[in-house]
Amino acid sequence: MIRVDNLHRHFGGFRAVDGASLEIATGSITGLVGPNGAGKSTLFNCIAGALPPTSGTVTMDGEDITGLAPHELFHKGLLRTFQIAHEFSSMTCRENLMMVPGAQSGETLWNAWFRRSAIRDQEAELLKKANEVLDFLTISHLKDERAGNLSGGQKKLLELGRTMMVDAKIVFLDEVGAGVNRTLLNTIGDAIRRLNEERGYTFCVIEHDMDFIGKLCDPVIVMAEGKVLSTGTIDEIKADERVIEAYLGTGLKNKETA
Amino acid sequence: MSDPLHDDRGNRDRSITNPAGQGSPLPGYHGTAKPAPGGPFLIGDAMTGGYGRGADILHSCTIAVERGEIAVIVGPNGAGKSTAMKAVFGMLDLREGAVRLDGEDISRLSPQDRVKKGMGFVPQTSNIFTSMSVEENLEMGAFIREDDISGTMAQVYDLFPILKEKRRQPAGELSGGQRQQVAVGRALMTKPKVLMLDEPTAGVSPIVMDELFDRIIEVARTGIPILMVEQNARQALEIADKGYVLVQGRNAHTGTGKELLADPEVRQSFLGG
Amino acid sequence: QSDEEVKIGIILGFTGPIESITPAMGASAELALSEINESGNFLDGQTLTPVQADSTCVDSAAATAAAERLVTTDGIVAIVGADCSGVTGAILSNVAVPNGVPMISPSATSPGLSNAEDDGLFFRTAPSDARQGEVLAGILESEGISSVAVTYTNNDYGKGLADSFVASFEEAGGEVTLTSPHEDNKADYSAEIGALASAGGDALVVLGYADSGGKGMIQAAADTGAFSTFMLGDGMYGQEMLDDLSDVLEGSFGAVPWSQGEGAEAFSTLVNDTADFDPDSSYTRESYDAAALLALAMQAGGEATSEAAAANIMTVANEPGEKILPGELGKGLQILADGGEIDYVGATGVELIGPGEAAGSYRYYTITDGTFETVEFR
Amino acid sequence: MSNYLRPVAMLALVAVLIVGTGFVQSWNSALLILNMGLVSAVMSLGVNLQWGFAGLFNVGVMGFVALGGLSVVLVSMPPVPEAWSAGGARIVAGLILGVGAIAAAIVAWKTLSKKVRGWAVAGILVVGFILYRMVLSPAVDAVESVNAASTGYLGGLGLPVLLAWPVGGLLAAGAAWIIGKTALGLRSDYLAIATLGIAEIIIAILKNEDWLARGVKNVIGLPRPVPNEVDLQRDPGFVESAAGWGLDPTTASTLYVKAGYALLFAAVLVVLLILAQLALKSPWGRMMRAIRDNETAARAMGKDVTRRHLQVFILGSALCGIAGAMMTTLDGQLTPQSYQPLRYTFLIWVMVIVGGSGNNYGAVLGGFLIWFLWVQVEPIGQALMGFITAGMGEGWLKAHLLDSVQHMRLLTMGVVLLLVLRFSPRGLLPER
Amino acid sequence: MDLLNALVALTNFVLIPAIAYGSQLALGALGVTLVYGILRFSNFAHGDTMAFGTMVAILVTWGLQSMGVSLGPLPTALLAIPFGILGCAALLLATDRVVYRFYRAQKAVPVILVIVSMGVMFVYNGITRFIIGPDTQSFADGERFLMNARQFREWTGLAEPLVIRWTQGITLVTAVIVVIALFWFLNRTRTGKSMRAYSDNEDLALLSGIDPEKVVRVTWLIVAALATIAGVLYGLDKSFMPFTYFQLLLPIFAAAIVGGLGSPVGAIAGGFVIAFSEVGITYAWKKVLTYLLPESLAPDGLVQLLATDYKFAVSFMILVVVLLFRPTGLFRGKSV
Ligand SMILES: Nc1ncnc2c1ncn2[C@@H]1O[C@H](COP(=O)(O)OP(=O)(O)OP(=O)(O)O)[C@@H](O)[C@H]1O
Ligand SMILES: Nc1ncnc2c1ncn2[C@@H]1O[C@H](COP(=O)(O)OP(=O)(O)OP(=O)(O)O)[C@@H](O)[C@H]1O
Ligand SMILES: CC(C)C[C@H](N)C(=O)O
Ligand SMILES: [Mg+2]
Ligand SMILES: [Mg+2]
Repeated sequence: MIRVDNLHRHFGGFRAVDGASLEIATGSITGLVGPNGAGKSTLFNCIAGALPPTSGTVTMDGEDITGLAPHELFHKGLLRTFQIAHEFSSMTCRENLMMVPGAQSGETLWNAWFRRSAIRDQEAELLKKANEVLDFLTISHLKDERAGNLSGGQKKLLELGRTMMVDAKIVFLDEVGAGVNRTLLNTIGDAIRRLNEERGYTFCVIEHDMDFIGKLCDPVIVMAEGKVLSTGTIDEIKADERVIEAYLGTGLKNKETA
Repeated sequence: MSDPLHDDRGNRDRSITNPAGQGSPLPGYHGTAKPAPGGPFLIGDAMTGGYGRGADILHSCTIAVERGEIAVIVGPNGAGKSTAMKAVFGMLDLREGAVRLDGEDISRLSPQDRVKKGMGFVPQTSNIFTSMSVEENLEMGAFIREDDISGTMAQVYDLFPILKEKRRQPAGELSGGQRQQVAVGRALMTKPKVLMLDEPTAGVSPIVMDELFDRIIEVARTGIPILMVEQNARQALEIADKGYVLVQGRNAHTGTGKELLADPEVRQSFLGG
Repeated sequence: QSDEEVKIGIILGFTGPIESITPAMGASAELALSEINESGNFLDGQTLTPVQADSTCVDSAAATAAAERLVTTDGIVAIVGADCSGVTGAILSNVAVPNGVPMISPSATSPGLSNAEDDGLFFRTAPSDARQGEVLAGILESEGISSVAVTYTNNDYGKGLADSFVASFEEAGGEVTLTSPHEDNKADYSAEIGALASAGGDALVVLGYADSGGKGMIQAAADTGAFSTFMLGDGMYGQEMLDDLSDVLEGSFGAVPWSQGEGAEAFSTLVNDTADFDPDSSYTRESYDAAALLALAMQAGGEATSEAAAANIMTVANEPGEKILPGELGKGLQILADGGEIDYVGATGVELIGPGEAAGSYRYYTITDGTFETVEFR
Repeated sequence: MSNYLRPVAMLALVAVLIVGTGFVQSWNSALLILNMGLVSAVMSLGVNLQWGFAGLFNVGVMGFVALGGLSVVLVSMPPVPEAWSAGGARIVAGLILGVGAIAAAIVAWKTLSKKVRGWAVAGILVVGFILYRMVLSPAVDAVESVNAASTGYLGGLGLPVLLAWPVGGLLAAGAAWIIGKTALGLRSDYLAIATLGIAEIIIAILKNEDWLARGVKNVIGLPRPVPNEVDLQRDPGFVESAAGWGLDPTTASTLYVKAGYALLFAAVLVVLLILAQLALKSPWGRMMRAIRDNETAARAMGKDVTRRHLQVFILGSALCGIAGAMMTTLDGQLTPQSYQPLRYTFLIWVMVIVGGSGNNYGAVLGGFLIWFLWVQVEPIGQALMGFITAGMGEGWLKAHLLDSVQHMRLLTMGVVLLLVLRFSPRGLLPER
Repeated sequence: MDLLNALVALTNFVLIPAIAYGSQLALGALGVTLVYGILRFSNFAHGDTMAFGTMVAILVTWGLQSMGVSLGPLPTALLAIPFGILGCAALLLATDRVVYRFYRAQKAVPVILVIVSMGVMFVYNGITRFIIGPDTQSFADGERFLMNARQFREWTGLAEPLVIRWTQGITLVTAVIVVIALFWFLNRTRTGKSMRAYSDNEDLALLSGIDPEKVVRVTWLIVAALATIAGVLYGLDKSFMPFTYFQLLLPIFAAAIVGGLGSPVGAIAGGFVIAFSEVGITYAWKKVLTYLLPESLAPDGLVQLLATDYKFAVSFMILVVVLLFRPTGLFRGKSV
């Protein structure tokens, strides 16, 4: 699905991403882990078009998508969420969802002025869809709440919901779990799995919580200092000395024995 | 955030509007401390209150920590953990309840004065001066101290050796884990009588997390009581002498770390099974 | 229908870049009106009431608004003014012409006004700058200066005057190294002076306003030592100059519309014993005449209306008829009342030519030990 | 519903104020206020579009208004054949050359490799500039010397003046497009200060390019869409009906003319207002709000933020242009010197903020209300001062107080703005 | 000889004016940048703040002059500056108390504050005109020239004059002193550091025991000082008129932004960049070149990049260009 070749992204002299190459198989839920500052988010930003890569290529289904703008990628079915939730705070949850689908005829002024009726039907459909999604995420009771007033975890759910308003091919999730209560995190995990199974979304997930990664992801890619350190199943990773030494540390083992 | 003064709508032009580091609304506390002997070293007693004129977020919630102990607060998102910490630190209006430190009622003190009373606080987010060097960050920690601070700084440096290397670097260029260490160091510089940490390990890789926990235990061993919020509840409760579970601003469960870990209901609904 | 009051608008730049000379101009116009009222001969005892308004000299929008107010709200029948050419043109086309109100400007000198669309409503007692340009050029010749730099206030008075001056100076074989405008009300003119200085020239011709940019330019030139000799246009004539810049201007020279002879003397004496402003301040004579002409014209028309005024100004101003000097307005009115004819001479020896503007003569002065010293009249 | 009641009440208040002026002072001044109020309303509608909808901080209103004014001259004044023959063609050529040079530079920048392009572009621009000056300057001199006193410019197209309004919009839109292309793209954009400056530049050009619109020599006596007062006064039929109303011909004619303008302006305002409302209440409006809330997210959700910003920036500026054209038509003259940022930029902003940014009705309300104050503060202040100083004996202080009345204006405007921001920070008619 | 003449001409008409103007802009820009960095909004009222401070200084100067006080060759106004600063500070602190503080306590988003500052701008505008009127005021006295044209010509025998005014000398000296003092204060003193800390992160500053209100007060004091000094120097060197001070806002902002808003070094650099480009681009190089080049090549045109009519526009062309290539200004400011 997605293939990254020898990607570089430098900030001044600093090499945030330094020749990373990796593949994300269609239909998989790929985990991306690594120490702080490994360059995971930066890599995401480069793939999702938020940052132009310094060098290297990104291809999607064999088509070169390097350096395309986010909105172009969106229309190709590549969606992403943010490490810090980016909701539209002054709009209601429902509006947050309804604004997502692209190519709404109502978004051109001409139609907005002179073709009201056509828009009305379209709006009705969007509304229906939005309600479905809210149900799916078990937050339909919040549909008219301003998104700004949601709690951390609910915002993350809403972000996930936005990706469901259109038929995405692949979705990138950046630290869905950070600061999210574990129980809620499990709910999100289930949502992800269902999307993956029922709608055939491909996922790529950044997360520091190894239990979460372990339950959800296969394969798991480990990044360090801007390079891909190793790739494999969760158990292979946990066994990998370099990974332990760079990222997991010995604490994890102790805990499991404890 | 529905009121106009706060939603940042239509504010693209960062060249004329600079929200960087803008603080949060504060209550206008200007009172003085009253003696109130007895009780634990630090206690937020039956606190009820919320932000500004907004609805109450805490409902008679109690949090306490004794000398040399580590107390941990866990709970779902939006439960009010951070809020509780802020309440103890005088950063939101208490409608009821009191905060007592070392036999004094400090409920009416302004945050600055609480710092002077020896409270150290590391917030959940934006807890360092990104534009200032590591060393300046530490100096700022010691802002209220008139005496010579070099000794304390030395201690902080052998507690967090990495900081010594990067002391001249702007703190903003450090990675997530290192930032947290700077933040804790900054708090320690005040020679606090009690240390409060809000999710020190959020978004921090496992290895750094373990590192941090070890350090925290060390600090506690030096006799400084520690009150902290954690989402990595399991790990936290393992090192906790006392644990609080908050739900919607109320104390749901209280007990020693071990007890809570053992409690199936708690595991089920807060520690993710 | 006696003891009815007839309103005359007096629109001058009481604030703005010529505020130091306008009070005298206003007073002078009112002097004429009060003289007439005292005579009691005006249309069997009607009285003329002056209504003042501020033209700001430069802000056409404000000026039009003021004029609009006088016409629609106060119901004036004629206008004395405005002072500066820009606002005058604006008032003419936006207020005077639409409402058919005649106006006589004492000081608007831009050549453009000569052939403005005016339905025969616009007159002026000041000569056009087309003439002033020639005069200034002539003065340079007699000063023996053949190469100058020119700066003018960036409005249509300055531009118009500069154009006509440059034309006739180059005609006469002189060299203009650079003609550059300056904005009024700026704090700093060093850049403008820098350009002029590097263009060079034996003297700097300043066609601006005494209380504003013109003064600033001279100051800046003196500060940088760029020029030491200046020639001043009509807008620069004023006590202001001597007070603040006498040492700098020592030996400089210029021209200002002026007139000598019995009319001027009569005016001076009249002012000295009935009023308290300086009769020699610029455009005071022209203002007196403007007001007087309006009254006389209405008298000749036999009614206090705009039409009457507009129709008769030329006839009362020019031959044939009995000569009328300042102070003799009462007499003039009487003659007209009796159906006689008059030729108003007034303070400036009024002779309205072509489209109703003064032929006018100029006073060529030099500045020696802190005073304006007449060299000759041209 | 109260949120319908409020606007109605507010607008009613304005109506009362204006009619009141009619009774107390004169109907002429009342109509004058109404007309400028309508124009101001259109301007603040434009600014509201940019600020309220999209959060673009445009402090260059004055520039667009001036462009609108320019369009009136270019469209409605009769052409000056002598000038055209003197150098018209050459000027056009020069301008084309200039544009060409810039275009070439941009192309070069886009195509060439990093190393050379800097020099290449610089080169192109320098050469282009020199050529441009070589072609243009003589032509300009030629044109400006054609009967400088009364024309000295190319004149206009001699078309009906009403045409100038849409054209003014287009002119402003064009300028907005250029500005947007350069300034909107910036990472953390400096729109505010950039626009502030560009407005000044536009004015500077108007003042100094005499061949265009006589610069500071002003273009006066612009054609009017309504009959001329004198003609009315001469028309016996009109005089009669005026008498029927018990009005003297002069007053009647002036009122008639102003009323004519008022109708025209009102028509324009209503149309624009409806369009703006429709847009706001459509998915387009929703998208705009989303972008305003969080650009990054909007981008990630497939919205082309840059394009949308450009779009709304152009629309808003176009409105300012139209308003500018209307105003110049009303004045009947183009006088570059009278364009002051305090009056044409900051005052409009006061209107938007006081009215309630993000709410079209609010903007309109602000337009009327603030303009009314702006006009009436002076007499009110006079009265006030008269009252205060009544007690005082003659003297320096009294005189000073009396003649510093006109400065009360700025003061009052400031105080009003501050009070509104303090007690209803979202303006008199809040967005939601 | 010609070379010398060329140099002198250049110095006289470009360097000296630009340096003086530059220092004045720099001082102004410092004020803007401080408010932006520490109070987090662009203060549109700054130009009029300068006007007010200067006005107070002028009134005091007149008072002193009438009492016959004088500094010999130096302008009496220098004595009045402290009073000007006091007056200005009083006004600013009062404003802060009545207006800004409310929004600060509410943690209003900065853009609200920007618009508020517009309101304040209107009010100051009115007050100043109300007290001293809209007209030009001259208050410079003492010696005018440090060296005047005649002296210089006699002294060097060069054709070109070189004139240095006292005010220009004073401007430069004062500017340098003030800037050094400011930097020392911000980077070395405890209060200075606490200001930087506050500007970085308010809440955290609070947690370190820094008193926000004190920081704010100090900031306004410094701003008042900077504004007044800049204003008085400008007024001495050029002339005082409320409206021109309002107009100064534009080049000042240009300077602050070109340098990078929030960065003091940037403010100074920006000030000089703007000043030099304004003067240099509109200067007619004919004279200089005629001296430098042999007769044959001597230019007949003025060799002027841009007519002085567009002087005003230059600062913005510079601004836009700089921003296109360096969006956060020369010294990356806080603006991201
Ligand atoms: N805009 C930027 N300017 C300069 N350096 C940056 C920038 N963004 C990221 N970096 C640096 O690049 C490195 C990688 O950042 P990134 O956010 O990708 O790390 P990460 O893997 O997401 O870490 P975390 O798990 O904490 O999110 C970090 O050292 C960071 O300091
Ligand atoms: N500044 C604020 N103003 C108003 N309400 C707030 C503010 N900060 C938090 N809240 C609300 O207070 C409640 C508790 O917030 P708090 O940050 O204490 O939760 P938490 O327990 O810390 O959650 P998390 O684990 O995500 O940090 C939430 O509903 C939140 O919406
Ligand atoms: C009063 C005069 C200086 C007016 C000047 N002659 C002008 O036409 O503008
Ligand atoms: Mg990350
Ligand atoms: Mg929290």
